[in-house]
This record gives sequence, C-alpha cells and structure tokens, in this order.
Amino acid sequence: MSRTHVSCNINGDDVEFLCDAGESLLDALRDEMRLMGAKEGCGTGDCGACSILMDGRLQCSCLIFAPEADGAAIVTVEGIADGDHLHPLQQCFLEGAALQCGVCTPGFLVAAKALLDRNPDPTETEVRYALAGNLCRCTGYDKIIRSVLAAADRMKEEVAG
Amino acid sequence: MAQVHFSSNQRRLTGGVAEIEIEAATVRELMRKLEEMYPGIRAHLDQTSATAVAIDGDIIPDPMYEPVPPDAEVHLITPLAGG
Amino acid sequence: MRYVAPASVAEVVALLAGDPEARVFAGATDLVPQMRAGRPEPSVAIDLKKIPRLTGVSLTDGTWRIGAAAPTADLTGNAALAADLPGLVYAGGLIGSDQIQNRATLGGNLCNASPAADSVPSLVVNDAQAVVAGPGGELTVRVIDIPSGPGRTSLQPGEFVVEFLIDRPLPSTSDAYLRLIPRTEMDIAIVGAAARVSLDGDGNCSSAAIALAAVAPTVVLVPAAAEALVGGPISDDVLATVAAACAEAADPIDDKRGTVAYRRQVAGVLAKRAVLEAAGRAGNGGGR
Amino acid sequence: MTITEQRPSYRYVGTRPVRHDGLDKVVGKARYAADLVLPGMLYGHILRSPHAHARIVDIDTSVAEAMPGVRAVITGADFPDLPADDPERNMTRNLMARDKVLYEGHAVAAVAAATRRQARDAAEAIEVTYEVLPHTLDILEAMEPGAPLLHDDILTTGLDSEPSEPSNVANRTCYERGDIEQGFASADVVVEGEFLTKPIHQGYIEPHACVADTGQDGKTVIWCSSQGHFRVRSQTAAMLGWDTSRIKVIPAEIGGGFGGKTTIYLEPLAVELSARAGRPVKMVMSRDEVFRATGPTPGSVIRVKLGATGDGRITAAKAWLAYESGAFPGVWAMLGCMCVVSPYNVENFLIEGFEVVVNKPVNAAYRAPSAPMAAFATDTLVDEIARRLDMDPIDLRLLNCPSAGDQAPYGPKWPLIGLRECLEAIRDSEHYRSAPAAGHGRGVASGFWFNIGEASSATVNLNENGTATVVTGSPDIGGSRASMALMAAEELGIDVHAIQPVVGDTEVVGFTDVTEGSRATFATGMAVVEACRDLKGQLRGRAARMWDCDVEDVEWADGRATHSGGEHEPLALADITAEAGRTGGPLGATASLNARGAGPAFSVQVTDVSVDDETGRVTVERYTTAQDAGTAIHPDYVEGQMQGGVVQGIGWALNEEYIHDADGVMENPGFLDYRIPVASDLPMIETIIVEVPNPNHPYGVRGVGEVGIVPPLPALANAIHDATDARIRELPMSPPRVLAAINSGNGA
Repeated sequence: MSRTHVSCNINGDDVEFLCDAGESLLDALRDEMRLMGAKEGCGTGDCGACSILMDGRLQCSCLIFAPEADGAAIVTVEGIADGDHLHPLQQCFLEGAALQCGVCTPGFLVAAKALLDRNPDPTETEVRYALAGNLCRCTGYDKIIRSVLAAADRMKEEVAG
Repeated sequence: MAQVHFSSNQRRLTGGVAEIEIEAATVRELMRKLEEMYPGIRAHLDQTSATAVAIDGDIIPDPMYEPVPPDAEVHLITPLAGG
Repeated sequence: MRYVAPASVAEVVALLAGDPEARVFAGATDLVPQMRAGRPEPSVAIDLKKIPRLTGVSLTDGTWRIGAAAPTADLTGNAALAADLPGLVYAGGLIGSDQIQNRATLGGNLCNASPAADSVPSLVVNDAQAVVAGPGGELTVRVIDIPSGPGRTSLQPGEFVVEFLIDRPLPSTSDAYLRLIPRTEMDIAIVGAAARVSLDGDGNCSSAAIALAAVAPTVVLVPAAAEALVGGPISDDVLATVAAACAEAADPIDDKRGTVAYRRQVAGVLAKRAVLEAAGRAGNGGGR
Repeated sequence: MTITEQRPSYRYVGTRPVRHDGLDKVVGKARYAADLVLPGMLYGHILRSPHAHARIVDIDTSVAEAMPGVRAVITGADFPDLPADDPERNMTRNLMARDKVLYEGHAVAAVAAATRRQARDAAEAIEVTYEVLPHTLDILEAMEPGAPLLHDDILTTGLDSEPSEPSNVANRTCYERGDIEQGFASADVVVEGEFLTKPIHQGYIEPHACVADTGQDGKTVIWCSSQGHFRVRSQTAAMLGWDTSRIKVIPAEIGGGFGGKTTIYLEPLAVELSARAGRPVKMVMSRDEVFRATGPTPGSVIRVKLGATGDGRITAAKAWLAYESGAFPGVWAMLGCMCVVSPYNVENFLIEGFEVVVNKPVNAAYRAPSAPMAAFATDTLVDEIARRLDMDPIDLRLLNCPSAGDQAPYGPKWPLIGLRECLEAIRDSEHYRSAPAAGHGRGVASGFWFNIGEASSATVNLNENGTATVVTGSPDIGGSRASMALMAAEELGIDVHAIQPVVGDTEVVGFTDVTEGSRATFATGMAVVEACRDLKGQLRGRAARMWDCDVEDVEWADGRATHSGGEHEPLALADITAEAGRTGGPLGATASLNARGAGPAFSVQVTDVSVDDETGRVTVERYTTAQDAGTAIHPDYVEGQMQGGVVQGIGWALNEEYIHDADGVMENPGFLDYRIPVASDLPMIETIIVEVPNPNHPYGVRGVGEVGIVPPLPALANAIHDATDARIRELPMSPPRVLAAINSGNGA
C-alpha cells in the first residue's frame, strides 16, 4: 500500500514525511523524524509519556494517526526550550530533582507547559489534576509538583520583572 | 573458635545441635569440617539455597574463601536478592 | 487502512455507504487501544474532525448543539454551556486526562457503547437528541435509544451521529453527575449516576430524571427514583427511596472493576448525592 | 528534614547539585534503549502463549518465514537445553518455552522482520498446536495434593522427610528460636490473622527494550535497558551457550526498574535473530507484554500470631508464609521469613515459609522483595496489640525495638541500625504530634530491609584540565551518578561538576553486580572512594616530583597539595594534571571490590486517611516517612527514593493487583485497569532523613532504594481501621473491599 504524505510544522520547522495511515504520530515522530523525546509507555493513552502539543492542544501522540498531523503545528519536548535557554519548567525540574529515571519527564514537561500556558498561577491541586494523565513510577510526584509550582512562580517573576 | 549456628532446617542434619564451636580460618575450612561432622550437610545447604554465610552479621553471598575471624558468629543462610 | 478527512457530512455518508468496513472516528481514544488489543483495523478511518458542524458547540433558539466530534475540553472550556448543563460538562471533564479530553468526544463516548460511558447518563437525563446521518438522510433520535448493549448501538450500517441537541434547562433546574472510580482520575467508572432536578417556588421537586452508568448493559433511566422525588421537598426519606429505587434498578455484573453488591449499593449512594447536588444548584436558580 | 547522628562535616557530600545526566533528560536527548536506531535494523516480535498451561505439540513457522520482510524466525528449539542443575535453566525456559507453556504470555517463538508490522503479522502467522493442560492459579490450591503440576521434578526441600512425589511447593524454610508454647503462655494478649496479597507489578514506565547487532565474527553488541549489564551478558551467554567474551553490553539509560530489570527477557532472542538475519534487531515490549510476561512480585498468604504481655512486650510470634513464585521457583518465601518479625525483638518464634509455583508470570525482584507482604501481616497485628493494650503504637514499637547486638530473627546479631531513631523521628514529628483532622484515621507502621553489598568496580581518570571522569558499572536508576560524583568530589576536593560520572559498558569497566538491593551508592560508591584515594596517593607523588621533595612531605587536602615545610606554593589538582605527562604519565586509578558491611535499613511511617463510608473510597490525606539513610549523599535523591517507595506502597495497598480470569488470562494488562497512583491521588510525601552512619562505608552510606515500600501496606490498613473500625486483611483495599468490610462491621 502506498504511504501517506504529511506536511506539518514540528517545533518551528516545516517538515514532510511519509507514513502508513494506521501508524501513530508517536511512531512517525520517532521513526520518520528521529525525534526520540516522546516515549511510548503504554500505547493506549494511559501514561502520557508521549504527550505533545498539536495546534496548541495537549494530546497523547500514541492516539493520533500520523496523517492527522497534516497541516498541524506540533511541539514536542525538543521544542520547548528557547534555543540554549531552557524553559523555566526544564530549569525547575533540574533544580528540584523532579526526575529520577527520566523516561516520563518529556511528557510531564509538555503537559506542565500546556497547564502553565493556560493557567499561569495554578494551585497544587490544579497541578495534580492537570498532570494526572502523566504517570511517574519513580518520584511519587512530590518533587514534580513542587517543580511545576516553582516554575509558575519563576515565570510570573519574569513577566513582572 | 567460631560459633556456628544452625537453623531449624539445618538441625535435621546436626542431630538437633543448634550451635557448635569450630576452629577454622576460612569458610572453606569450616565447611570441610562441618561435612566431616555432619555428612550430607553441604548437599543440604546447596539444596535449600543456604549458600551464603553471615559472619558477624555481614551476609556474604559467595563466601568459600572468606576468612573467619576468631570468635566470629557464623550463620548459614540464603543469599539475598534485592530490587 | 486508509485515512480520510472529509469536509462534509455528505462525503462521510458516501464513504460509509460504499464500504461496510469503513469506520468514523474523532478522538480514537477507544479505536487505537482496540486496534492494539487485536481488533481488526477498519478499511478506512474517517476522521470527522475536519467538518465544522461536527466540532462546533453553539446555542441557537434555546437549544444547545454540540458536535459529535467536539473534544470534551471544548465543553469544559465553555462557560455558558457549563452554567446551563453543569452535570454534563462535569461528566465530559471526567473522561480521562487533559490529553484525552483534547480528543475524546460525546459522539465517541456514546457510540463506543461502553456501559460505563461517563457522559451518557447526563445526556439521557437532559433528554438529549442525537442527529444521525445515514443513507436515508438525517433523523433525530433520543440518545437513550442509541446504546443497545456493551459495544453495540441501534445505529444502522452507514449511520453516524452528527451532533447532539439539548434544550436549555428551565429556570430552577440543574443537573449533576457523579461517578465512583478507585483513583481520582484515569479510571473507568465502577458506577455512575446522573440527576436532573427542577424545583418549584416552594422548593419542592417539580420534575426529575435519574440515570445510571455501569450497572447494566446500557445506561439505565430510573423512573421510580424520579417519581419518588416529584411533588415534595427533597427529604432524607425521599433520598432513601431514591437510593433504594436505583439499587433496585441496577442490574450489574461482577467484573474486574467491581461486584454486583458494590455496584447496587453505590448506585444508590451516588444517585442520592447527585440529586442533592443538582437540587442545590437548582435552588440557586439553576443555570439561568 | 534531616536528623543526623554524629558524623564529620563534608563539603560536597550532603549537598544538592543538579544531576549530571539531568540536562539530556529535560530536553529529550537522553538515549533509552528503544531510542536507538541502527542502519538496516530489523524489528523483532514475540509470539506468546494464549494458555496458562499447555503442552506444545507442534510449532509450524513455514508460513511466517515466507511472509514479506521476514528475515528470521526462532523457537525454543534454537537454543541449547541447559542441564537440570544449571542455575540459569529456568531463566532460559522463561525466555522461550520448551515442551510446555507455563503461563499466559509465555514466549513461544520470535520473528525479525523489516518493519514492526511485518514482524507482528508474521508472529501471528506462526501455527502452534497446543494440548491444553489443567492450570492452577491460587497458592493454597496449588499446594494441595492433586493440584495440576507445573513441573514433574520439584521435590519440596526443607521438609522433615524427603518427599517421594513432585509438587508445586519448591521449598520449606523455617526459622525458630526459644520456646513458642511458653512464649504464648506468658502473653496477656494474643492476636492473629490471615493476610492475602495479589501479585504486583513494578510498573516502570519504560517497557523492556534492546537492540542486538551480531556480526559475522560471532560477536554481538547489545544495547539495552537493565539494572545490570554484566548480568545481561552472563544470562545472554548462558541462554545462547556462548562464551561471555563474545558479548558486549552497552547500558542505555534505564526508564525505571525497581527490581524488574534485574533479569533479562529479550536479549538472547534479539542476538539470535540478529545472527540469523545478519542485521541488527530491535525488540521493544508493549505494555501488555510487560504485564503478561515480566516480573511481578509474588502474591502471598501469610498467617501470623503474636503474643504480648500486658505492658506491651512481644513474647512470641508464629508465622506461616506462602509466596507464589509464578511459573518457576524463586527465593521469595525465604526472604519473607527473614523479614516477617525483624523490626521486633522476639525471644520465642516459629517462622515457616513455602515457595509455591503457579501458572502466572515468573516473579522478579521488586523493591525489598517479600518484605512488604510480611510487614502487612505483622505490623497490622502489632497495631491490634497497641489498641488492645491502649498503648501508643510508637511506644509499643520502641519497647520492642532491636538495636546493635540483639539477635536478628534470621540469625546474626544486628549491626548498628537506626530503627529506634526512625521511631523517635516519627514520634517527634509535627505530623504525629498534631491530632488527625476530624474524621481522619491515622496509621503507623515500620519496615525493614537488609540492603546488600556485592561486587563493584570503578575507574577514575583525571583529565589534563583538572577534571575527572568517574566510570562505574552500575546502571543509574535513581540518581546514583550524582552520588558517585559527590563522593569523588569530596575525596578529590574538586567541584562536583568538574566530575563527569559515566556508566561504562562491559568492556570499559570492571565487573559490577546488578543495581539492586539498594547497593549502588553503598558498594559502587565504595569503589569510587577507593579509586580516588589511590589517586590522591598518586597526586602526592606527582607533586613531590614537581617539587623535587620526599612524598612524605606532601599533604593532600581540599583538592590541593601542600608542602609540609611550606617551601612551595600549594599545587591545585589542575596544576598537577597539567604536568602529568612530564611527571609519569596520565593519572588514573581503578578499584574493584566485593563490598562488605551493608547497613540494614529501616523506615517508620505515619499516614492519615479519610474514608467515604458510603463508597469505601480511601483518600490519603497526609503522609510522613522517616528512613535511616546512614548518610544522605545527595539528599534530593534520597528523598526521591523515600517518596517513590512510599507511593508505590500506597498503590499496592489501595488499588494495584493482578487480575486473572478463570482460564488464567490476565484481565488488566494495562495502566487503565492496573491502577498505579496518579498525581491527583496523593498529598505531598513529607520526608525525614535519619542519618545513623554505617560504620562500614567511608561516608556512612546505607542503601535507600528499597525499604520505603515496606510500611505503607500496614500503615494504610491501620489508618483505615482507625477511621472505620474495619480491619482489612486482604489487598488491595479498593473501594469495593473497604465498603464490604464496613458493611460487615468487622471491627477487630
């Protein structure tokens, strides 16, 4: 069967790739684009390790058929830093020891960015519910939640300053 | 003299003896002496996975050449696993 | 498998008419896991999300029109809808994570036909209608008539749901939905209960509807519970009758998520609580 | 918070620098095994048994072999059959069934093809003829005479008389001391109960993955996610019948293990497929495969009876433990026996354990393996004693608390341990001193884990610019690289970020045992320190050459050489490394050791819960854990281990379980219905690091990885009882079970 041609923008770059119609966007990102940041933890939308933003919406890339991305703007964990300047979430995750094995980290960062983009001043409870679709088995979430709250504070300071 | 303690499983091979004193410089020598005293005990230890020894509380998984300090307390136990 | 993203309802109808193995989808939050679990791929996956009518949420002439392919995040983000139908919007906000809610839809939740679907009891108590398109054109069907069993619907080959129509609630009317899951998020309901309650000027219940999820092969309306409510104040005695009626109406199974006894008991508990929550809002004027 | 016994003050140890491998992990660059792509790479797929127990009558691979893209198909017959007494025999038969499949999900054949899809389609086209056999899933049923037998060669060891017939009971373990009859006779209070737990998965987010590239020279390179690449090498060699020197294993970043990646599942299959195809082969498990075919920790049936005097002294303990090992025997019951009453001084006890095989996946280690189930039984009953005697549960535990020199139940005398300090830390915590909120229930529990030493190697090279590279053989599963760098920084006196900690492959660093048993920072850290101390000697020698003085006149402190006579300006480490080529060549040192003196770990925890008494839903409202770390090298990651262990324990206590249908098919092989905790389920997990330094480690390290998972099971059961009067003795304490207990009014 012939492959499907997809044109989209990934992390600011216009790109094109070929995929099978039934292939997930996650597989396309990893196999076709060699963007390995999004991970497959479950393949069924239950763990959030493959989280990306598509047209600004937080989604599990394992549940998206790759052809759906045609014409879309996609942001992966590789695209959330500003060049060499880390996103405050990335910086706070490092400083707050919010990662152990690190395999869930890309998904958490993308999901947390989606949260802070929409709600710059979340409560602890709001952070916990917003990140409920991202599983972490190492940390018990404590340091992740603290780091997201710290990043929110830092981003508010940057805006104010 | 090292004090060697036997678990209740092992006491079947020692005729009920729970504790003996043995002069041995290494675990290998200790095992040789135990086998002389209680024939079949080494096979029993292998069979019950009691292939480690605890010497003064330190559990040593593969102990054959391990020195046995004088007056050491020795237990014949299962090597540990961990996660 | 082929992927197509038609721009009109007519194109979808034509695609479905020409290929019995074709399947419509929007969020694929059920389709992809089912495919991974070994269910055969459709010949054609028809993406409904590029048809504006199917993704819109609007209020016209006192009726809410909710596209069958609108992600539930678009319901929770719609303040006017949430004011009118807080129970339905809350139910939409319970379906999976934020990631899932950016894909999952009322149409998919209904047509996947899980007895545990969170949004269906709320659609039912609000007497939602579904606009169904098919080879014979469009027709309007009550939502409660669509599920026919676990994984089965009354939709005929070639038919699909286009949008839902829900009349704005009358004044002093509100709805609520509660479900029981073991965790706080990410689970399938062990039991769900939706209530819609209208109060009169004296605080007496003037009309009511109660529906349950995950306690029978399909969503269950419990008229006996509604009858117990109507005509008087919502007292503890009435609530006990509601709970008993719901436990009685429940016909659940033992499975990996819960037991018959548990589901019966908790169906009553949640129905009672949902009535109280809906009545509390109705007492404050409802959404109007 | 940290509570520290007396110890030296350190410059780097105990600080919280950003971890060295962190940046790659927050920008998506960290390379996990599934991220590797090689030119010409094929994809492997495993065909698994749909039956819990069946004889393999025939496997026909001919259709699969002819399918598009297929380059190799293998079955169990393609691997040597190891002799019955080979310790790796069961491992090899788990990786690929021979003769019989023993659980649903047991691997039967594997395919390598050009695409994932082709590999999967071909695997499904392999025709296997099974003769389905009766299966057994329940521990007690499997122990009965006449139960379906998994193996015809298991003769129970450790019985009073040798059995003549095979059974599903691999062994009986027994620990006994004192006079148990007399012990119970002297008790004023006797409590007992039977406790049931289900198999629990480690639940790491990264599924097992590897890539193998086997060359025409008969050598292979494996990239994989594991807790120990040297064990991957030895186990792969054993299964293939190869010499280990033909195998090089390169550790990828590992996406969680918790014990589940201490053994292998894929690597020999990938090597064999690669050898046959002449191309690299990648194998990645799906989540479904992870649940069906990799390492849960055992389900258990544990009966415990405790007696205590009226003033709270425990006089006797009787314990009967049965652990299910899955399809092949393990050591789980033995470990359970060794842990079941260990946080208590008990003079009279009889502990008996049975290892039982059932038709479920073969168990692997999971964080303090076997201890949580045992603690669930014992610490629930200890709570009952406290209630019966109207005693504070911490005071009761303090009264029975062992300390150095007391005889541990499993035999030896306790070395220096910190249980008392942990109990006191919780007793004195703000959490424990404030009353639970109205309607909340409070529970306390303690837990023990041994921690282990084993073999480790480290190489430390000083670079010409004065930085250092620390190479160890311990895969980093929770931040151990940062700990290695901190200890090296402390030793060498250079900044922690001037040190690059690296996990070396099997050809660049000496043999190192698996990262397990909370041993990496303890044992591998010891090797790092030893290598650094060697280097400090070398540095003094080089300084002596640069100064043309006796080495005895050179002292090393704070990262620089000073002349005892003050005749020379001090030399910084970088000054010496810059001249290294002229003073004798590069500076490097290696240490390999078998670490002795692992320090036992204890944790004490308190939690407050609320229970919806109409639905049985439990909410964890507050949680505090105190744990003896010995010395916290990097406190952030010590806290991380404590918090992670607690939350895994909360999941185990409240919602996680393997569910099999009557045919032995797993019903919940995904994160939807295997319910690990999500962020919104939890409060912050408050930590109190207790530091009772381990005298056998240069910095006093005990392991911290495991013991945190032990107390949550009984702590939550005790808290639920406090809130509802319902005593729940079966896990998980999910809403249906809690509500049933409340309905039946089963106060103890």
